[in-house]
Amino acid sequence: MNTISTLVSMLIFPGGLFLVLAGLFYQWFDRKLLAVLQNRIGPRWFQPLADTIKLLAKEEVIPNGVNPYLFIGLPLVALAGALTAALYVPVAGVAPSYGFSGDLVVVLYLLSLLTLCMGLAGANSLDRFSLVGATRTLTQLFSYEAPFLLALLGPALVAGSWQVGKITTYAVNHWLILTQPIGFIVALIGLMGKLEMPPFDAPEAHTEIVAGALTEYSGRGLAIFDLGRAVELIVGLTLVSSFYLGGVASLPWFIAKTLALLFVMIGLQSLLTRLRIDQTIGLWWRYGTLLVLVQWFFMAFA
Amino acid sequence: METTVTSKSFTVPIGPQHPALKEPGHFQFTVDGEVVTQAYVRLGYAHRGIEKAAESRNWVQDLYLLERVCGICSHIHAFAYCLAVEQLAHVEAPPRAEAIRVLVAELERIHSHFLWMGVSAHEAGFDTLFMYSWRDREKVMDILEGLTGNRVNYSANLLGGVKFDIDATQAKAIREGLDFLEERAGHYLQVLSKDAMFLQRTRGIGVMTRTEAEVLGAVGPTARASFVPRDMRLTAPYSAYRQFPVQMVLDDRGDLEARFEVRVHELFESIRLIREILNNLPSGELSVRLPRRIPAGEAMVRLEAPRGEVFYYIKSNGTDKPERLKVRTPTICNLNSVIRLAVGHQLADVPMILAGIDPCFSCNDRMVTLTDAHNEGERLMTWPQLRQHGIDFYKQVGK
Amino acid sequence: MSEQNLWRDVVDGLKTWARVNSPWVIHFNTGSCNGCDIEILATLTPRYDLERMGVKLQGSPRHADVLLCTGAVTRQARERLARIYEQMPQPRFVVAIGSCAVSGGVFQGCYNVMGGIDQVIPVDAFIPGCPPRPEAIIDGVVKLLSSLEPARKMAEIPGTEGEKVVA
Amino acid sequence: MNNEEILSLAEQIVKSWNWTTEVSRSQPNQLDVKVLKLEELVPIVVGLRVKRLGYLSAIVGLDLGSAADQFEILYYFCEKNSAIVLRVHTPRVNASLPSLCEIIPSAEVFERELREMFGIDIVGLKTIEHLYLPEDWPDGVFPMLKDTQLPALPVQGEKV
Repeated sequence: MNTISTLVSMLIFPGGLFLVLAGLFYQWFDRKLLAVLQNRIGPRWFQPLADTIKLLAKEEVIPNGVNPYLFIGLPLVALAGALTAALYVPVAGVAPSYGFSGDLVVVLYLLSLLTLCMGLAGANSLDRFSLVGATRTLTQLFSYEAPFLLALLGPALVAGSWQVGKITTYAVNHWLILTQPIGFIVALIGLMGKLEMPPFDAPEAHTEIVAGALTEYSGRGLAIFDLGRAVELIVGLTLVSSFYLGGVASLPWFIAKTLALLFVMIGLQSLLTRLRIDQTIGLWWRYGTLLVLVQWFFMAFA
Repeated sequence: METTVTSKSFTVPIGPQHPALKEPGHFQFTVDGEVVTQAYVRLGYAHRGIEKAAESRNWVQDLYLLERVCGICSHIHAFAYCLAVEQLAHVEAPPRAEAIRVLVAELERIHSHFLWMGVSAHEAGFDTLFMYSWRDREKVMDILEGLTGNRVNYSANLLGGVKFDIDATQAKAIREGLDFLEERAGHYLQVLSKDAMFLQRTRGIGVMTRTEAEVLGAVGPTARASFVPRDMRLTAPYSAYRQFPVQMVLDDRGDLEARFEVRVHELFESIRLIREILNNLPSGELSVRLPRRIPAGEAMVRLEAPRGEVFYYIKSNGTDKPERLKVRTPTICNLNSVIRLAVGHQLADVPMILAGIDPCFSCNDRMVTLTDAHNEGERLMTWPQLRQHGIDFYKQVGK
Repeated sequence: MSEQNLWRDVVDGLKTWARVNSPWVIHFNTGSCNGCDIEILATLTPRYDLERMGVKLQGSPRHADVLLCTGAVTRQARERLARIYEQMPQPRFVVAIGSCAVSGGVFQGCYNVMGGIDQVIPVDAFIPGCPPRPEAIIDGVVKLLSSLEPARKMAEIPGTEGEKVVA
Repeated sequence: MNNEEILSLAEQIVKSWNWTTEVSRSQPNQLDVKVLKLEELVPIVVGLRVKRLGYLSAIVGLDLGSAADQFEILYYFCEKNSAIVLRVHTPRVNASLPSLCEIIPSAEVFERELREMFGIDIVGLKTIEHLYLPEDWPDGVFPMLKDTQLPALPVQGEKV
């Protein structure tokens, strides 16, 4: 009996299908709100869905000078990484289906697996733009990874365990945003770095390197990469909001908190100019890490 | 043209195309270590052979041809052509026509500066400013459309005068539009001079001293940002600028930020000038007849386009077709000066310097060939790779 | 036999619906005077905003479905235009925007100008105008998309005559 | 200084060295200096630059037709509202001109265009690649000449 329920929970509800559709909805919310902030009308609600179906129906062009297996395999690995990361995170208010002590690190590793795959996809082709995009993606990965992890470890220290499930149960009754405000800010900006949102979108700078690491991808590969990023958006949002915004007890709470967090990020997104990649690195290593350590210092002694 | 990979140099030809308004161009820098030692520019993607075509069309057809040299400053080209032909035919356009011509020229300057502000913000990655400035630019386009019937290439000019008149209602619409634009320009001046994120990309980059600007032949806002007092509307006043003088906007810092601010201050200046023209628009008819055959002779006219001084030379041999027509657009001077300016500069600063002169075509693929002075190896880099190169450079320097 | 067609119809219907509702666009300037280019850009800005039709400006030909060409093809740009067209994956469309792209316009007969996009690559939609207003460009793109619908629906779409879509 | 002073100063410069030139005032504020000897062009330009009189606004090439068998090159030096025009004549057949690149760096682009469009050999011009014409442009064809036959446009099917 429970194999069917685990199958359903794995594939339908908090698992694959729900995640993908929710990811697409959040992407639509992101594009629509950004457009409204730039007082445009913005896309219709089904836009990401139509984009994905259209891309799946397009011809897949495999350029020469590219290792075909890697070219086809990487998007699948990326999507798989993002989906498995969702297993350990309380998506849609439901307790995480799996959990063991120390699975916070596993979640973060799986999320950066997606970014790694994009970097590899870029390096795999001879096109100049993807090479530059690949180097930028990886450089940015190394720059925001440490402060983001430290910022998430703050609540873990307070909750006394590295298991996402335990941290969220602890976080439900005390809002860690109040006790660790600096940690929250670094986590928020780290999430924007991980999702390559505008101030940190040098890896796929529209006007400079055309489409960054994914310049050579078309059709299915591009669609799967986009789905992976959509799922990453959901997982990242739930992670930060369940740690700092007092846990995600139920579905309505989950939707409310993640959308609120997304709203703040979109606001920041529309205000800031794209940072050059060296400025982003400077920002992270100089200020990001420092701020988190200051936060820990207060936590340890306050 | 396939990809050739050799040990020393690799050449990858990449098609010039670009999502935003761009036109292909090609720069070539010789690098010694990190400092640019030699530079030259290769154009030609948009060369349509206009000067040759002008010789096979009669005077009136040439007017329509020359309005399409550049889509953004089409009025200035027609204005310069008409002045040169009128000079040849020893005819003066009536004062009302000249005032209307100057009015449309200033409206076009506002249109061009708003457009440039959006495009350079888009290039720097600040899309909200791009959307906002292009939304406000629609107001200027409405005014121009109300006046001339077309948003771009408004062909207001006629050999010997202007095609339309400005009545009270149009004047009122222009005034309202200008109030809105003035308020928005003030807001953008704040953004360009206060926004820390934007200043990181403009302050202290691409500094051109006054002597450099003069020697390198920079024109327009680029020169005026380095305190070179060259503004054809003032130094060589033409048509109605004699009755409606302009204050020149000068800045002595000479860096990118100065070039940005000079252009925004010019917006205010243009708005003030348009209001002044509207208040005392001379009366009189709109155009004067010109003979079909222009008497033989040669004429040279220099006007102030939004990007700088445009130079027109026309030689006629008494027939109904010009014998020779030479157009020198401001962008080639600015490009020329910026290329020379790049020599001695860090390679890492070159991308922003080029974006700062508001080239009439801002090159998009900007393929850059680096020939290493020492071991004669040649590296062909694309624009993004050049930017990446700059980044790696700054990392080592630890700036 | 019948339900196999039904299944194929559903999938085809879905594919066409997706293609009509998310046309990704790439812009290439083959030597235009920038008049048409700024009008294309104006369609993406707040007042006209093509994003509500699902149109997104893409940088790489691999990601794009519709190639917006402006300008009478100069000799220098001819070969690059052909290469970009080849780089685009199938179901691709070409829209020639502006009189120069449609027929060479004012520069017809100049020595360095091929005169018209269809001299180099097959064109699906022509949008005349110098420059065409943003509304005309939007109208052209919408008509091009609606021409994707299966033939029988074509008749109901006003203003489309015959095979070439003329806005 | 106003136009009159500028033009008279220019005239004085041109006359101070006994260069073989003919000076005339064809237009209200324009000084025409007809340079008869080719090698005197560069010294005159240096003379103007030393006095910082006018910047090189443009170089105009004129094909006076196969009858006159002459090219006329106009160098426009403009200062405020006046212009000093150096006129140089060269024969049409293997015409050559001294380059002003060393004195005026920005002249390079104008001279490249002159060389490309008229086929005048500019001595001392460092970069000789095409500025405006496409790479596949046949050599020896100079578009701006009056009697040139322009190459046929590549046919559509022709492979790139």
